[in-house]
Amino acid sequence: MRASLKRSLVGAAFALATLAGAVPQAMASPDQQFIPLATYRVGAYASSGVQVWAGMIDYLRYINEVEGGINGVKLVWQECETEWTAEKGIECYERFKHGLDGAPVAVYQPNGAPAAYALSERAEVDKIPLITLGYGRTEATDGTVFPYNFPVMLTFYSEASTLVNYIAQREGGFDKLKGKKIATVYHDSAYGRETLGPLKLLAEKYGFENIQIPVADPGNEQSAQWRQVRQANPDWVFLRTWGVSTPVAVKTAARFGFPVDHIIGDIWASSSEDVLPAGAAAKGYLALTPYPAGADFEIHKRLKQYILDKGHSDLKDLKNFGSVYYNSGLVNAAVAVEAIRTGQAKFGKRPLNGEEGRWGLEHLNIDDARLKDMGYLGLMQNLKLSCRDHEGGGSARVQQWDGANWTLISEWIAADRGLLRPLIDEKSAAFAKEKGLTPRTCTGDE
Amino acid sequence: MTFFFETLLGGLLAGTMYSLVAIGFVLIYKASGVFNFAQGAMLLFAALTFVSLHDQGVPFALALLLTVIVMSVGALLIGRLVLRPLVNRSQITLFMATLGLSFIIEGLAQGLMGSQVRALDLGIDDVPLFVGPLMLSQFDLIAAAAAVVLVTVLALLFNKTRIGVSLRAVADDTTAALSIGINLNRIWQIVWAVAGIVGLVAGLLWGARQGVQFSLSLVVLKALPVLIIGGFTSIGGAIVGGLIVGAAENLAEVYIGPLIGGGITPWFAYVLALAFLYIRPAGLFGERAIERV
Amino acid sequence: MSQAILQVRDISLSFKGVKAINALSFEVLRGEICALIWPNGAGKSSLLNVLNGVYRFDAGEIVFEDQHFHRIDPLGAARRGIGRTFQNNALFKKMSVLDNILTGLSRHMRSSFIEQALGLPRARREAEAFRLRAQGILEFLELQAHRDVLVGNLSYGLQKRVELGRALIAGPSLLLLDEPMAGMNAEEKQEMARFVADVNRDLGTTVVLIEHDMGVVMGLSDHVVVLDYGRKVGDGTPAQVQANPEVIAAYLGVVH
Amino acid sequence: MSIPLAQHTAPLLLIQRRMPWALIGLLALAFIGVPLWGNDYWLNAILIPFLVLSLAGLGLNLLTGYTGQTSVGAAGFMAVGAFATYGFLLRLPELGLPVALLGGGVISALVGLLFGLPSSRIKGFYLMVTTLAAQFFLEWLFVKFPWFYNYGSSGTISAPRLALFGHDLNTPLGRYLLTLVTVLLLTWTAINLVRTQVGRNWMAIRDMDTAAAVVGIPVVRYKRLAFAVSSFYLGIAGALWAFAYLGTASASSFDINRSFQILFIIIIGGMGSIAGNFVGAAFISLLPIFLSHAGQALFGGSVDAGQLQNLQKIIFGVLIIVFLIKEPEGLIRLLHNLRDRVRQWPLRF
Repeated sequence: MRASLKRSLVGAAFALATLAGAVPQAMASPDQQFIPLATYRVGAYASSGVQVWAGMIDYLRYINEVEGGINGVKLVWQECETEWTAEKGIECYERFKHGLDGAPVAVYQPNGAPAAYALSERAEVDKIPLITLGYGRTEATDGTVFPYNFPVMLTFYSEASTLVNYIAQREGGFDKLKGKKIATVYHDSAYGRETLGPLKLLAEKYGFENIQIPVADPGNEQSAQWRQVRQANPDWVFLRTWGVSTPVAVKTAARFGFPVDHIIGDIWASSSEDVLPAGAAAKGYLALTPYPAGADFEIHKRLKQYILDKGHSDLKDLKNFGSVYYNSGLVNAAVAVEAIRTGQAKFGKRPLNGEEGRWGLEHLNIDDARLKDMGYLGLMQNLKLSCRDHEGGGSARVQQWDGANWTLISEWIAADRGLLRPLIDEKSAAFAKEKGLTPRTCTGDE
Repeated sequence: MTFFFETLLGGLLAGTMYSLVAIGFVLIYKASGVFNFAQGAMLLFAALTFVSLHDQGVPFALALLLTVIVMSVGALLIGRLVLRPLVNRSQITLFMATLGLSFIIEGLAQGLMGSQVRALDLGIDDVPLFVGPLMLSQFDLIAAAAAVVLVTVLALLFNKTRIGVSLRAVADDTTAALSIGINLNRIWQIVWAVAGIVGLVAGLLWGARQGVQFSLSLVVLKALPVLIIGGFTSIGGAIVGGLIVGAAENLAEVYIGPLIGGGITPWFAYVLALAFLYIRPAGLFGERAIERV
Repeated sequence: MSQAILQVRDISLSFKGVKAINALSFEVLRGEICALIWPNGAGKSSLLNVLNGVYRFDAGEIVFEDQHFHRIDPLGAARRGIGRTFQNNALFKKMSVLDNILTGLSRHMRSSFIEQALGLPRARREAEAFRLRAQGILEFLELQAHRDVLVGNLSYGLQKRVELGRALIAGPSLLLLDEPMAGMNAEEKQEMARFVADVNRDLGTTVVLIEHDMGVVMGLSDHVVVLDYGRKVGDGTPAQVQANPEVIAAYLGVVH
Repeated sequence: MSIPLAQHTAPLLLIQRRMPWALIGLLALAFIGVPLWGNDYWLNAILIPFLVLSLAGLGLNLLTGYTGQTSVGAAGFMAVGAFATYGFLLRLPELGLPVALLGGGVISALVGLLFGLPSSRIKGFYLMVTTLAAQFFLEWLFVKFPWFYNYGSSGTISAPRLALFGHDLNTPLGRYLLTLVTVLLLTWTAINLVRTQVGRNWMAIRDMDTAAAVVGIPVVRYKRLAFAVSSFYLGIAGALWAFAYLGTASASSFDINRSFQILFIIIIGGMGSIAGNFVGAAFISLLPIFLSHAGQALFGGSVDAGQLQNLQKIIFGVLIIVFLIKEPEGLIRLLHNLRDRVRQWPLRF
């Protein structure tokens, strides 16, 4: 038995030895563009991750196999497990940042809030742009202070605004919001607290009553919270939970007799995994999302024809084709690809480095025409980034759960970003001050 | 006032869900002096096994039976590979071993049965139920009933059967039990199996509420304060402790929470437990050992 | 100061209703070796545990160095100079002989933990002084050879001696020995008896010990107190006690 | 009365002083080798976290391995250190980095002392649960009150410019050296502590606290001291974890899993051993990286990374149990045996 110990010891030593020389086997070459995939396939969020990566990988395959790469530049990718933690995220980043066998990194997607925060300053030093879609620093919208952070499409601030705008739509105009009660049940964490500020502001502007009820992590017992909801008796509930706390919330809401079709889940509470465990109680549940579920967008037809039917899909379980998370993977991949494409327009049809990737992102402009070519119309919103604005978009669609599937019940609902921008500038200015940074000035062609 | 009583009752009922988890601990601690941190993992494993079988189309009863068998085999292995080699080691050592054990079980559970969220429908609809002005949860009532049944069964097992008798003997005085020829390993394996089954019951009820997934193993953290308050060695204590924690949590969240920003449930139970410790260092029902020098 | 270093007055102690000690009184004179013999009854060590505060007695009082106590705690007892060994060695198993003995000096420690952490002069000087003192004890008890051995690996007899050293190094004025010769062969017993005698003579330490081996007791001690079922039945010089009929009665049928 | 002094008062030494070549070699490697050959990956992703985890292990080991008080709240105290240091650097920048670090440690020590108070009445599991209470309460505290993270929207604190006497430490190498020096200093003091009376008193309490009281050790005071010192170390480790390693941190960087990770470091490395913490930390931080590299190398990413992680989890669990059963003194004991064997092999023939 001692021997087995000795063995494990030898194993560790062997680990040390091999570590230096352990070059992952993946044929990449300097004429290719490296797309690092920081993934999480285990841990609390694994169930969603597995589909996201499938979506990304399928789209990258599609670009390579059908479109012959981006303007002929083939993509090469490799996975690194982050377990959704900061430290593993850093390890992966450090492993990947210099590219793979000469294939450079143009954009990096940390895929996970902790890693995103941990990397935001390293990335600046290494001149590698970070794309955080639907998470990450909201204040990084201000590209003058955060030149290498891109919280594209929908920050939590914009999400809050879209929610209010949608409710106004349902109630029949902003004037109707006055005197209404909107309760936010949020996961008591950095993520959950992000919307406190904007909702306060919006409540003042539109005169609705803003009720905030925190749910402590992990949130598998919420009777206290929903008893409070029942007591306050709001008109709408904005559900900003995640992971297990979402199904528990939906079930508990039903138990306290709150109408589920007046609960609006946020982007991390908008997948089938979030509602399935709640069973019948979730029927009629609403959710905001920048990447709606559905398998009959144009891109899905193409993917089905060229990837799935050829058996090249990364999906283990094909019934997840078109799920929210799969589609989020598609959208994430598309943003990266389009950024590189834009960059190539300036720097030439070759693999780009981080600096060039950032230029591409800041000049990204995806309009309906482009979406149509990509086959993303309806699945992805218009996205126009600039030096000052690293979010772009700022819209979401609302989908409703019918017990088995999501059905889209709204068009793109735009956030009132002008209203919230001062809040963001305030935060970014504070950050700049704390760090002693001088924001760059945007000349229009960085 | 109705609201207060409603909160109180709701809390008490929610508390029984904690008790269910805590009972598993008490069983094992009584019999083998092991503070089994892996209880949460066992709970997850049991629920996952059941759901996986059920999803394969195995009928409910059969799936239940198969899961029970799986858990018993698991208990057998644990007894052989972990407990026997560690016999008469310090309690802390055993506790740490169960930490390792929980890693193994979680790894196995996710490796074998995947990490996606599984829905589990026991056919209990979780709708409001009005008793006069008070609104209660049908689900909680059933959970409470389950707890009661479970405890009665266990009580019978302990007091009426031979195993139960020898089990109590072991709990009271291990050496004496050995001297009258009780097979310790067998007792342990039985107890761990029973604990596994208790875990299954708890896992099913919790799973029905939140879906069967990794975070199911976290309910173990809810059970610790219950144990402190009730004492590690008393099933009755586990029940009472659960009720106290459930009620206190709910009242605190509703009445104290708003004053200090809410979301206080994860630590409030522990602080409550601390308060109890100061008053009764061995819990409400736990016996205290006199130190011999 | 009075002749008696220790006076026990009407001490009673009971566990869960069972009387272990019943209104017991006796005196120990400064500088003597006093043996407590205890043929029958539970909790032989209870009395010592009462004397140095491990157990709290129910009634009576203890007078030590002319101070009256109705309650003592182990730490306080140690600080006042009551040393103690245990029946079944209470050594620190995972520590070396030297370290075990050094722990006895804690109550003489003057340097703060910061000084020790940073290895400041005062701490180093103190450590050196402690080491010399320990060395003295090691030589006195002929333990140098085993200095760096983990006590867990020592023979029972040696462990007893280490425990004696640990109590001794603090320079106690009163030393309580709980069956110092239990489980030893004749030769080891003689050795231990010699050490106890030396301690008493060279260091002038008053010794109270519990022992069964009458031979040893009678040879070693100046004063014997006999208890039966927690009650005193004899008190006096070895000779007086041996002549005491009550004592003989208590010992009838008791094989030793 | 007087205790006889040693007749021949020859200066005697506790430990046979042999030139510790291995140690010297290691230090040379750490101070010269690494700066010369270490690349960003090694510094940022492996060496810095390894050093910080070793320090954290050291902190917990003083409490659990030396004093025998099991704690599963280690990460909570790391959080205190991190947020306190951040507070000092932010609000009293004139203090400078070293003082701020020290301050963070001291604050953490005070908090540790506070949660150590019950140790006077409570033992074993019951005490362990109080450390759990600390863990959850502190986590909640640092999420709930924005003052701690300067009202940032995301509840994360990020490292202010790390500078020492004007030297910018924001390069990987700078952060590495900062960590290395801090860890070495604290390790040195820890060695002093455990080798002197304080350490002996702690170990005495661990081995048998009733006897400890009887020989005149103020048990309660030393238990609390252990909590404070341990938290001091953990606090500084936390600050380094946040600023020298992650560069940013939030309460969730110090969750219960971190506490368990540190507990495992001391179990695997060796309870009641200083060097053990380094061995344990090396093992626990290298094994996963090795496994994922091996996975990549062997299957070129074709294997499901998830299964690899589950496998890793199982391996950890098994190792912990195997160590507890076969080598309660951990890897360090194995290394010692190995070394002794090497020392004597020439004699074998």
